[in-house]
This record gives sequence, C-alpha cells and structure tokens, in this order.
Amino acid sequence: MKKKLGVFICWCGSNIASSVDVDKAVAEAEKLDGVVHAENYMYMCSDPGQQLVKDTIAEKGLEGVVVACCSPRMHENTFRKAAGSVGLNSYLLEIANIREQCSWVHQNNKPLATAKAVSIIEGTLDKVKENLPLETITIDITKRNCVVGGGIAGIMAALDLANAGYDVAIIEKEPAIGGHMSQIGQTFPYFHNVPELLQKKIDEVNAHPRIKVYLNSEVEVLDGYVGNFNVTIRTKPAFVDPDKCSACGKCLEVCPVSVADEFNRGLSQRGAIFRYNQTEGARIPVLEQRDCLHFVDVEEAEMDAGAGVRCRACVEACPENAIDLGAIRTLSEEFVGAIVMATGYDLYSPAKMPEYGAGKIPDVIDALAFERLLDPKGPTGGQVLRPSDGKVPKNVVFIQCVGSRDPERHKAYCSRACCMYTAKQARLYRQQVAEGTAYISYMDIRSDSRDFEEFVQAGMEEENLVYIRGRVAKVIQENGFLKVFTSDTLTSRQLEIEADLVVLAMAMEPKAGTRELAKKMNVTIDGDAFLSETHIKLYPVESSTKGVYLAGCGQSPKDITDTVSQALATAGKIQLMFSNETLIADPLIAEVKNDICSGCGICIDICPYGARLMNDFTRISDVNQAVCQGCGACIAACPNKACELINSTSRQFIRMIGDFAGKAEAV
Amino acid sequence: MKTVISRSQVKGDFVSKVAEISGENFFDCYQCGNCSAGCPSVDEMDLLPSQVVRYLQLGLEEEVKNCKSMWVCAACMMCHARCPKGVDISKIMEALRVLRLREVGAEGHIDVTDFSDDYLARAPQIAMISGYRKFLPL
Amino acid sequence: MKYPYFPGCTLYTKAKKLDDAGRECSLKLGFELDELKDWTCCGATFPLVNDQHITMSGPTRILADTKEQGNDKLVALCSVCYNVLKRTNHVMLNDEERRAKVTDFIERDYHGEVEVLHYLQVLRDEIGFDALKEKVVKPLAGLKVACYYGCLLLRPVKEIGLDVMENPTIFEDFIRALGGEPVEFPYKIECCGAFQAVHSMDTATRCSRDILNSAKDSGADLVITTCPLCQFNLDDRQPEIQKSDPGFSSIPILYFTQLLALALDLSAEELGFERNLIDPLPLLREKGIVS
Amino acid sequence: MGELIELTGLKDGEPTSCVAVFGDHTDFESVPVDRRVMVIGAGITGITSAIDLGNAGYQVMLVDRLPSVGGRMLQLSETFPTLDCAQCTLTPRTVESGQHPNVLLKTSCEIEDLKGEPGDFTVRVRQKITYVDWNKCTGCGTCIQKCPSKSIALFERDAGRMTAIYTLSPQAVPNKPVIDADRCRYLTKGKCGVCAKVCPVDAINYEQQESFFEAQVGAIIVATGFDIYDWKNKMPEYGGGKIPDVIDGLTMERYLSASGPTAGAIVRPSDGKIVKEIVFIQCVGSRNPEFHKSYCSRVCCMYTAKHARLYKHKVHDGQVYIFYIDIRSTGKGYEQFIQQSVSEEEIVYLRGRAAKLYQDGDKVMVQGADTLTGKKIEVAADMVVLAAAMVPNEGARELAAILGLECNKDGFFKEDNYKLSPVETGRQGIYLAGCCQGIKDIADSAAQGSAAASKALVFLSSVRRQKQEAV
Repeated sequence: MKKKLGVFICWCGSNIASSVDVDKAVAEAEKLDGVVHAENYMYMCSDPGQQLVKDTIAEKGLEGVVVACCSPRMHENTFRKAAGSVGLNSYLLEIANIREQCSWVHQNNKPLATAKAVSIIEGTLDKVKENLPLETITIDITKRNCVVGGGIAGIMAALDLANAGYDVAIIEKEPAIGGHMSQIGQTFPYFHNVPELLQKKIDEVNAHPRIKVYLNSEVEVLDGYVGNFNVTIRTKPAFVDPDKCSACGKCLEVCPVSVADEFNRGLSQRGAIFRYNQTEGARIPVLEQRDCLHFVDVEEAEMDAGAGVRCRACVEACPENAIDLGAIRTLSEEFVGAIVMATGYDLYSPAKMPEYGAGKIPDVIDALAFERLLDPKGPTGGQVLRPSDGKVPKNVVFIQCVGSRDPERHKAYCSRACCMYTAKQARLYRQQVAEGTAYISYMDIRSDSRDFEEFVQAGMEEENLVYIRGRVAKVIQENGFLKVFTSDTLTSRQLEIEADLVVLAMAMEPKAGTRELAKKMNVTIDGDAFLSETHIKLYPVESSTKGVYLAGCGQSPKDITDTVSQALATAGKIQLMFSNETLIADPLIAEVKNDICSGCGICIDICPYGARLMNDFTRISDVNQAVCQGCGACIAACPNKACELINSTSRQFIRMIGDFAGKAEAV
Repeated sequence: MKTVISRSQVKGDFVSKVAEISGENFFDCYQCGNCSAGCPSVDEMDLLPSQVVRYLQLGLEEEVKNCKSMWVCAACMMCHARCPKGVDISKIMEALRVLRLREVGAEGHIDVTDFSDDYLARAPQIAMISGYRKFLPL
Repeated sequence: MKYPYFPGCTLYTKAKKLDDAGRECSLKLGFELDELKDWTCCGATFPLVNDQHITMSGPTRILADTKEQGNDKLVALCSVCYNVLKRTNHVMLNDEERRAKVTDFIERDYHGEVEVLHYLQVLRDEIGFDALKEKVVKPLAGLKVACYYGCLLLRPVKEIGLDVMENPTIFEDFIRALGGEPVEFPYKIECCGAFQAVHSMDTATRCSRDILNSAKDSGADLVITTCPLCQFNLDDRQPEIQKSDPGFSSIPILYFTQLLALALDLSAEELGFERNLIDPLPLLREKGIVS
Repeated sequence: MGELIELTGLKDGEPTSCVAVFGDHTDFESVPVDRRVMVIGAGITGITSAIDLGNAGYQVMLVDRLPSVGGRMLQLSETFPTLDCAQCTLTPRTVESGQHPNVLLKTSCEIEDLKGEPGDFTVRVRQKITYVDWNKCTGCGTCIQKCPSKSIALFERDAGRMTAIYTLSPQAVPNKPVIDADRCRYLTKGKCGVCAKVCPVDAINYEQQESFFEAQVGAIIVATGFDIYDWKNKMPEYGGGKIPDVIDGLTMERYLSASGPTAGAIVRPSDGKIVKEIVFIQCVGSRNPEFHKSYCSRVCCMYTAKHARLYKHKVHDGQVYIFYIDIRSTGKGYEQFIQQSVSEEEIVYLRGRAAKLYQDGDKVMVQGADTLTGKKIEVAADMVVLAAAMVPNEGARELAAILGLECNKDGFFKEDNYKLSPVETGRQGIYLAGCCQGIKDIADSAAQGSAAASKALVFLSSVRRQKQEAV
C-alpha cells in the first residue's frame, strides 16, 4: 500500500530561494511517486509555516512528510512536534537538507542546485516510505547531581541545586574548594573583597545538608547515561585524620622537605605536609605524597647503611596520633542524574615564553603570583615586594596577551579577563606604592562590560597607569635590572624600560587533565581542549553528552561574573530536567536481529557509549536503549549485518543513494 | 597634512606587487608592534617595521617607496620569528628593495671597487655579495 | 665516517681558519670532512622574494651534485652557507612550483633528498657531546665563553629548526663539553648588523657594540661564533666602538672550531690568530690554554 | 531606493487560515502563586527564561510591549561568530514560546504597578490598544495585504515601509496584526476603513479602549533589553541623521537581512546604487564620558566585523574601512573571527575615532585619523555605518521605580553583587537578565536568561518549603 506523501519546501528567506528555484522544485516534487501535495513557503519554521504543514497533514491525510529546509539539527524537532500535534507519527516526518548541503554550497548555479535539491527530496521521500511509526523511549531520573570542580562555578551551581532541594556531590582535585578565586584579593570593577565574598559561599557549601564535598578527589570512571549516571570517585589517601587532628601545626615545623608552594605560585616554600591555603577550611594539614621523603624511593645501599630509615618526622611529632602514612586511596560511587563540569583553567606556563625569561628570572612573575603579593594573607602580607630581594619595586611592567592572540606560536584566542585584572592589579599596586610607576603593555584594551571602561579610564586618570600600545619582544636581566624591550606603536618608537618587576598576564588554558577527563565523560573538546557547548547561542551550557552541563573557564576563558551566570544557568537547566519524572529519548537507535546475531561481540568493543552488552543467557548482543545514541558504529562493524538502525536501514540508504546517483547521471 | 585613502589606493598596483612578490598578506598583521619592539636596526630607521606594514595596509605608496627602513633592515628575521601572526617582514623589506633595485638597473647597485683595499682584504665575500644584491650606494 | 662537506668561498679565503680547524678536529674526533667535488658558490643570500629564482640555481646545483655523488647528507661550517643551503632545500621539498622552475632551468633532477647539516649538529647528534668530552685533551678550564648564535643558525625557525630560537643551548653544551664555562648573555641571538657592514656601517657598529657589551657584562672572556660575517663585524667594529666609547675594553672573537682545536690540543700557531684584529693570545695564555 | 519587498511574505489573494496558536494554553491560574513567574521583555533573554521556567512546570506570563515576541534579534541578519541566520536561531524559540502550554504571551502590554511581597506579587498590567480584537482575529493577513497606507516603519529602522496594520514580521508570534494609530488613514483622517471591510471575522475595532488586568505571580524576571543611542539628535558631527547614506548598525542589519527592505542588497539609501566604499565607525557615543556614554557597548566590535564580512560576501570588489579605538573580541572564537575577517576580506582597520562626516557631492566624506601611522585620514565613502552606543530600553527607569529596583547612572538595572549575584536585585523575588543589566551579546544574554530562571526556581522552591514548614 502506498503512503500518501507531502513535500514542504522552505525558502529560508533568500538562503535557499536565491540558489534553488523553489517553484520549480515544487513542480518536480509533485511528479514524484506517492506525492499528493507539494508547496513552498518563505519561512516554513515560522508559526504560519508550521500551521501550513499541520493543516495539510490533517486535510489531505498525509502518511509521510518531507520538509526540505535547513539541517535537521536546526528544525527536525520543530516539525516532528508539529506533525505529532495533528496525529501523524513524528517519525514519519523527515528533513531534506537543501540548505547546508545544497543552496549554500551551490550559490552560482541555480539549475543544478535546483536539480540537486529535487534529488535530495526524492531520496528523503524514499526513506520516509519505509519509515516505521515509533514511540519515544522513557527513562527514569535520579534527581541527584555531581559537580566536577569546586571553584566558584562549581560552588554556585551546587548551591543553587542544593537550595532547590537536590543532593549534590562536589568533586574537587585540591585539598580545599574555592579554586583560583581563593588566590585573588579584590575584584574588578568595584574592588570588592574576594575572600569575604568567597568565604560566605564556602561556609554555605560546608554547612549545607544536601552538599557532600569530596576533596583531593577526581573522577575515575563515568558509567551510565542521562538521568542515571554512576560516577566513581578516586580520593587520594587521607594521611591526616581530620577527626583526630587538632590543627596544632607541629607536623609543619618538623617536616624536612621544602618545595615551592603552588598555591602561592612559588613565592613561598612549603613542606611535604602543609596547609593548602589560609582559609578556615584548610586548617587541617595535607600531605603530598609526591614530595614526602617517606615515599621517595630510597636506594638500597643507603638502607643498608642505616641512613635509609624512611622519614616519619611528622608522625612522631603529632601529639594526636592523627597521621597515618599507611593510608590508601579510596574509591566512592555517586549515582546522579546530571553532572556539571566546572573544571576551570590554568595559566599557560611562563616556561613556554623563553623571550620573557622562561619562568627563570625571579622578578618576572605571572598574574596569579601578583595576586598572591596583593593578598594580606599571602606570602608578603599583602605587600608588593620583588621575589628576588624583597624590595619594593618602583617600576612595574605588566605585559598583556602573553600567549594569547598568538595563533602562530601559542593560543589564537583572547583570554578575556586579562585586560581587566591587569588594570586592577596595576591600580592596586599604585595605590600601595605611591611613588611607583606602572606600565601596561597592551594591543587592544578590552574593557567591555558595564563599568569596565570607566574602571580602566579611572586607572589612567587617578593612578596614572602608563598604557603602552605594543607587544613586548623580550625581557632580559642585566646588572640586576630587568630590561623590557617593547615598542609604542602610537609614537612609533622602540622603547626599553628598566623595570624592577614584570607581571605576565598569561593566557588561560583549560585545567591540566581536561582532555583526559573529557574523554572519560564523553564530552567533546575544541582544538584548545576547551569543553565544547552544543550551540553557542541556543545551548551554551549543554555539552555533547546529554545530562552533562558546562560552566566556567573550562568552556572558555571568562571572568567571575560570567562564570557565575553560566553556573547558575546550568543549575537552571538541571532543575528543569528534574522537574519531570521521566526523560524522553528518541527511539532512533540500533536494533538487533536475534536470528542473525552470532554473539561475536565486535559491536561491544566498537560502541563509543557502552550501549552494547552481551546477554549471557542468549549469547546475543543487546542494545541498552537509554544509552544508544544511534551513531551506527555497531551497524558498520557487524560482520553478519545483524544490526540495523531503526528507520535508517541499509535498505533505505541504498535506495537513497540510488536516487542521488541516478540524478547525478541525468545531470 | 591630511591623507586621503581609497579603494584604488588600498588595492594599488605597487602595493599589490609588493604583496605578490613577498608572498605576505599585509592584512594578517594586527599591528601589535612586536616586530618593532625586537628589531635591532630601529635606531637608523625612519618607519618602524610595523609601520612599514601599516603603510602598505593603507596603500600609502610614496611613503613606503621612499622609506629608509628597507635599506637598514639586515634580514635578521627576528621580526618573523616572534610575529604572532606569522608575517615575514624580512620578505616585505626585500620586496621593497628589489622593486627599487629593478627600477634602477644593474649600474645603480653598490660598486665593490668603491671600498678601500684594506676593507676588501678583511670583509667576507658574503657581505659584498649581499651588499650588491640588496643595496643602493648611500 | 665520511661526511660530504661544503666549505664555501669565504672559508677558502678570509675565514680559512674556521675551515682548517674544523677539518683538523674532525679527524681527531673520528670523522672526515670529504670536500664536495666541483662545488660553486652557494649564492650567499637566499632570495626572499617569490619571483626571484636564479639565485637558487647555485645552491640547488650544489645539492644536486651532492645527491649525484651518492650522498644523502651535506655538512656546512659557515652559518651563511648552511642557511642558504638549508632554506633552498626546504623550497625543493615543499614548493613544487618553485622547485620545478629552478631544476628545469639548471636541468637537474632534484627533489630535496639531501639533508643539510651544520658542523655543530654533527657534533651534537652524530658524535655526541659526551663522546666529544672524552676526546678533549686540554679542557678549557676557567674560560668564560659567550656563545654568540646570531641569526642564520636559528632563523627562520620553521625552516632551520636547529635549536629553540629564543633559548638555544647547542653552543653552550658544546663549550661545556670542551670543559669551558658558557655564560648566559641576553644578546646571544640578536643580529650583528650583518651585511649592513657594506652599507649602513653605523647599524653594524651599534649592533656589535650592544652584543659585546652584553657579553662582557655577563662576564665573558671571549665570544665565539660560527659565521664569518659575525666574526668580521664583532671583531672589526671594535676600534670604531672605542672611538665613541673610550671606556670600551676590547674582547677577542673566535670561531668555535678554533676553541675546539685548542681543546683537542692542536697547535695555536696553526689556528691563524694573526688574522684576528683583537688578539686572543694574551687571554689564552693568561688562562693557561696556550703556552 | 532599492526594490522593497512586501513584508507580509504572503501571496496576494491567498489568505491562509491561521488558528490562534496559544489557544491550547494551560490556565495560568491553575497552579498556586508560588508556581507562577512573570517575565518582562520577550527578547531572546526573556524567551529563554520563560521556556526554561515553562519546561520546569511553572506557569509563565511573558509580557512585551511590542505586538509580538522576539525582540531585537528579530531585526538581525546573521549572528557572530558562526554566521548563523538570526531568524533560524530565533524562530524555533519564538514558536516554542507561543506553543508552550505553560507560557502565556501577553504582548502589547506594559507594567503599571507592583504590589505585594516576594513570593506573592500582584502586577498591574496595561493592555495597549491594538484596534484588533485578537480573540476574533485568525491571523489570515488579508487586512495587511489590503491596507493602502504604506509608510516608513520603525521596525525597518526607517529603511523600509510597512502597512499601518501590520505584524512585525511574517513569522510573528503571535501572528496577529495591530494598527499603528499614527499611520492609519482611518484613525488620522477618519476615512478608509479598508481593513475593517475586508476582515472576514469582524476583528477590527477602531473604538477599542485600553484595558488593565492584574497578575499574581511569585517572582519576576526583568529582561527589557536595549535601544540604540539617539545619535541622530545628539551627534551633529556625524550629520545628525541628515545625511541619507549615514546609517546605524541596527539599520545595517535590516539591509543585510534577506527579509529586510532590500532583500539583502547593500545599496545606498540615497540613490539605490551599490556601495563600493563603505566606512564603519565604532564607539559612536560609547567610551565618551565627556559628551555621551562612558561605557563600552561590548558587541559593536564583533557586529561591525560581521557587517564587514557579510558586506564583502555581497560586494566582492568593495572596500571596507573600520575606524576603531580598541578591538574587543573576548568571547569564544571571537578573536579568531576578527582576525580571519581582516585577513580574508582585507579590511582596513584605522585606529582612531572619526571626527566628522559631511556630504560632498554624492559621497560622504569621513574625517578620521590613524594613530598608528600618525596621519589624519580622509575617506570618500558611499555609505557610512555607525556602531552607535546601546542604551537601556526606553522606560527602564520608570519600570525600575515601579518594581523598586535601582538603576546606575546610565539607567542599567543594578544587580545585588556584581560577581556572585549577577542576576539578583536588591529585591528578593525579582531577577535581571540580558542587556537591561549591562550590554552583552546573544550568547551571554541567553545564558543569563537561564541563570535568572534558575534563581527564580530556587527562590520559589524555598518559598514553598517555608510554607510547608509553617503548616
């Protein structure tokens, strides 16, 4: 029995209509097998356009519909919903992409573009003829969350979700939450006190009955799918028992190790056992196995000589017996419905900039190190002092775009926050050192949010910041001075500035390990390893895996405000997902013909989503309907052709290809 | 003095020729000034290296044709090595020189016999050849 | 082990000492520089404009000869020759259109098969600095050496790739192998003024002054180079520098092969120091390197 | 003039039968007040908030003073940095807001008064006169086709004409017309009445009166958006709007738009000739604390680069000049977009503010400077596009007074804390999103729309918890 088919061709304004003769296409479509209706319209996706489709389906009793328009990524849902609303099974409607795959790529040959459009429509009609009516799949939701990363993005997302009544597990790599924000003293553009703002939020997190924080932890494995994830969390060994520890600090005094303190960006030293930072939450010391002598491989000869008795200084000094060097790492599991990736950023390493001293000139520091100098609780008590000799620097050169906007050698992108924090740092420096001079090397000043421009201008007017438009070529150390070689493109001069301190506004890059984590989470990343959103405008916080959301600098560099907005947006998206009892998924997934499947298991290895499982009883490879994304990998891999993609069967595709190829011959 | 710029100037013959034979797209340059900051020969230049590119972007032919900077450039390629956009100014400078030298013809080039015997006895041949290929007499 | 070797014009005449020492030392180190037959000038400059091909015919012919004489490597000592040969080879490998034009013109079949090496590269990658260290007879103990790279050994970065442009170490590693003490100085990769020596002498003088001051401020006793033009500028500009800056104290400029020869205990008399404007012998005697 | 195409997009004599799309809306008052939210402003930000809240099962009243939803984005051509067509991005969202069972559209409405407490506000709303009874209207469009009064229209930024009875676009949601009283022949001169005669359902009502209604909601999201700075009256140095070939960026969007007045052709407003030399001037009224606005309008750098690129796609041999002070391309992929545009389209960026524009024959003379060459520059342009400052939408201060919110000196709504509570206001239960809080691009606006929705959800769930605990 022949299906009654309808064809609706969209002009997409002039996007399609300027290269495809839409009237001719309608005339051609009307001639095609099974077509009882064809017409075109300026914007088929518009309200009246959709109405047109709905009315025609109802009036003519259409049993299959092809809408020829833009990519199905744009409007497949729109039209399927419309068809469904008038009683046509949604899966009997297909999109023929005649924009991205036709009109846009054939702008100068209307007859050929029109012929191609018609053949695309014909092929799609042939697919629709064999499409089966399908029902959607429903999935239960576990209404709990996991937030990866305890920086400000993670904190804000977690708080909103917890306050909305959902349990949240925060997974934080470091020994304390707060992220990079806890290294910062004051904000732009209003000089708000960051520790005060942040501490309030940290306290809220710690006191919240619905939030559980996993410190020193990382995601080990992610299983499951939207609504039903199983997150395995790996926690570093807890060498110090927080219940026993009285935070007396005796262990800190006896530790023989001295290494650069990462939190203070190397401006101070710490032991292998140390307090991570100055916040209340970090009073309990942590022990870094990597640095601890107890764990360093001691050469056997030394052991024999008796010198190799492994260090236990902290254990012996502890009056509470709180330190256990035999502690082991632990694994925990969280079952959650949604995940927020708030993995944050690192600064690009100054070691990659040999022309600026490759991180080896002590008085060339990065911007976070400068933040540590400004922090009253920091290594200098908030005094801006040169790392080399502890003197107050009188000439400070701030260099922007270090590693950013440099497609040739480093990062092509702009790191967004540097212009503003550099202005802030320079202003704070000048407020502290009245007789000092601050030079800022820049290319474009990017102060593009409310009150930002005013903030920068005030820096020039009130603190007399000297902005110099030119990229610095080289910083050298000579006779105890730093010499900064730059140019001022506005006076057309080459400049040489004698400086006491140079601050590099290093590019922001995704946190180390983002690439590997993204792989575990099945989330796509871009060329710079930033996590990719689904659509920059429509789905800015949705990742490529359903149920996994993105917030903060792991997605792209941004300031605290934008990070927080994004974090709140993820919380909003998750709340609305949780407002339903079940989720609905497309049934366009793989199907196994039980009588052909030989149970070889090739599909299980090839499936990127873990959707194929061997049924131990039947020895047939099953499809997990909730997990299968319909990618087709198993279909291609199956040696027996036992798998088919529902409504995209080989038979359908061969017919479609026949249509395209046939037309091509005719042309 | 004001400068009028127009499409015909930005796409002018001379500028297009420089772009063609240097193989560089002037519009790749975003005028960060790194080349000028690191150039060792700026003291003797009238236009900074970044400005030479700038003048070419705007099609300011006369200024570029008559600039001194191209004759001071020693093609040390530091500008290119550090350029964040990958522009090779040493090629642009060479293109400017070459176009001028072609205009002048062979007799106009540096005459090696003008140098003192003492000098010729010590200066390496490579200096002489480069001098002949790249420069007009001062 | 034999390496096909391209000396170049300057090394046959004004920089003979760079060449002589290089050849002598190679024998002591267990390899031989086998001079290419019938070589011609490398052209001395690499054409920087796209429509100039004729100056590539010289270096291409040299490379084609090397290939036809059954070699896949070619060693150069002079940075200029090294740079021109290597860049030309880069064109032969990567720019089909220009390659065809040049090889058609000289009627040779060449597609970039030869690898162009600098003598220092042979020491580092083929002999090894550790092995070199073992062969040193008279370590240059106490000698503080400024290793001056200049331009052509390092740039253009993508085509030459001998070392990290901003912070190269091959030269310093070489000096350490000889038992000397390399000093870090910020101007080690800056230009000496190059062929401005025949045109804008002021530029060459000023550039040389900046480099020498930087080296001396860092405590160097002498400066070494791989390039005859750098050697010329840095050495011969010193009287001029002294005129404008009477406080300027002179500093000897040596070829790296000369230091290598001393460390391998070749006779100082054969190293041609008499051609140096600033005589290094008093310094070398003071340091006990020559007697 | 370039050829103007009919805005309706409907073929003559072929009335389509459109049924009211929001008839199947769930009753707004079917849920308790702590499950109802009002969103003021139905641009991309407000729509995002409304759909998010609707999807979460809340009843949303989406209020806009224009006759249809979509806001400024409706006027745009293509969007940076992906060059997606704005309509294609927006239309699914407007349609969704119109069809959503939990979203009630209230267009042609303005806020009059606010009473009550956070969690239980009563908002008094004025329903403006539309002269069309929407309960009767089927949206067939016959009236629009027959209306004889066609004049320069605000929506087209004075670059195109619209009928006196109109919808804002052929894809308007709701797709029902209103009458512009100032342009209607019947309402101004008492003669005509064509629309009333042709209307098959008698929906035209010239006697319609203003009406008021009150809505009880638990929370409010303010997303009132932006307007373009009045450069025509405030910037005589740029011709004060008197030079026909000097237009602003939003007008340029209409020119570039396939559904715009020239169907996408870039022609001079004065004589319809193809533009060969085009000058863009950035920071027009922005970053000018002495005379105009001290702030940066954030999106102009990007949309100007986009304009330049789209222009070059249409006029291959044209030359683009852009006067700028700093190029600000800070979003994801933005810097790459700018750099690619400059390299590929050979755009001449001139670093300096243009001082003056004047008509010289059929050219517009641009007096500017290039601080990189140190030269004063003049360009004889065929057309000049001003990236005029963006300001809070008209009436923002009045709305702030009604809602009890604070504004900054420029009339932008102030948030509670810039860093950690960017969408909360000094008043509980009232949230901010989009350009009314500070200028931002579509991506940031939409994200903030979702953030505000999240805050409203959290707040209302806490209200419910408190109520339960009290019980």
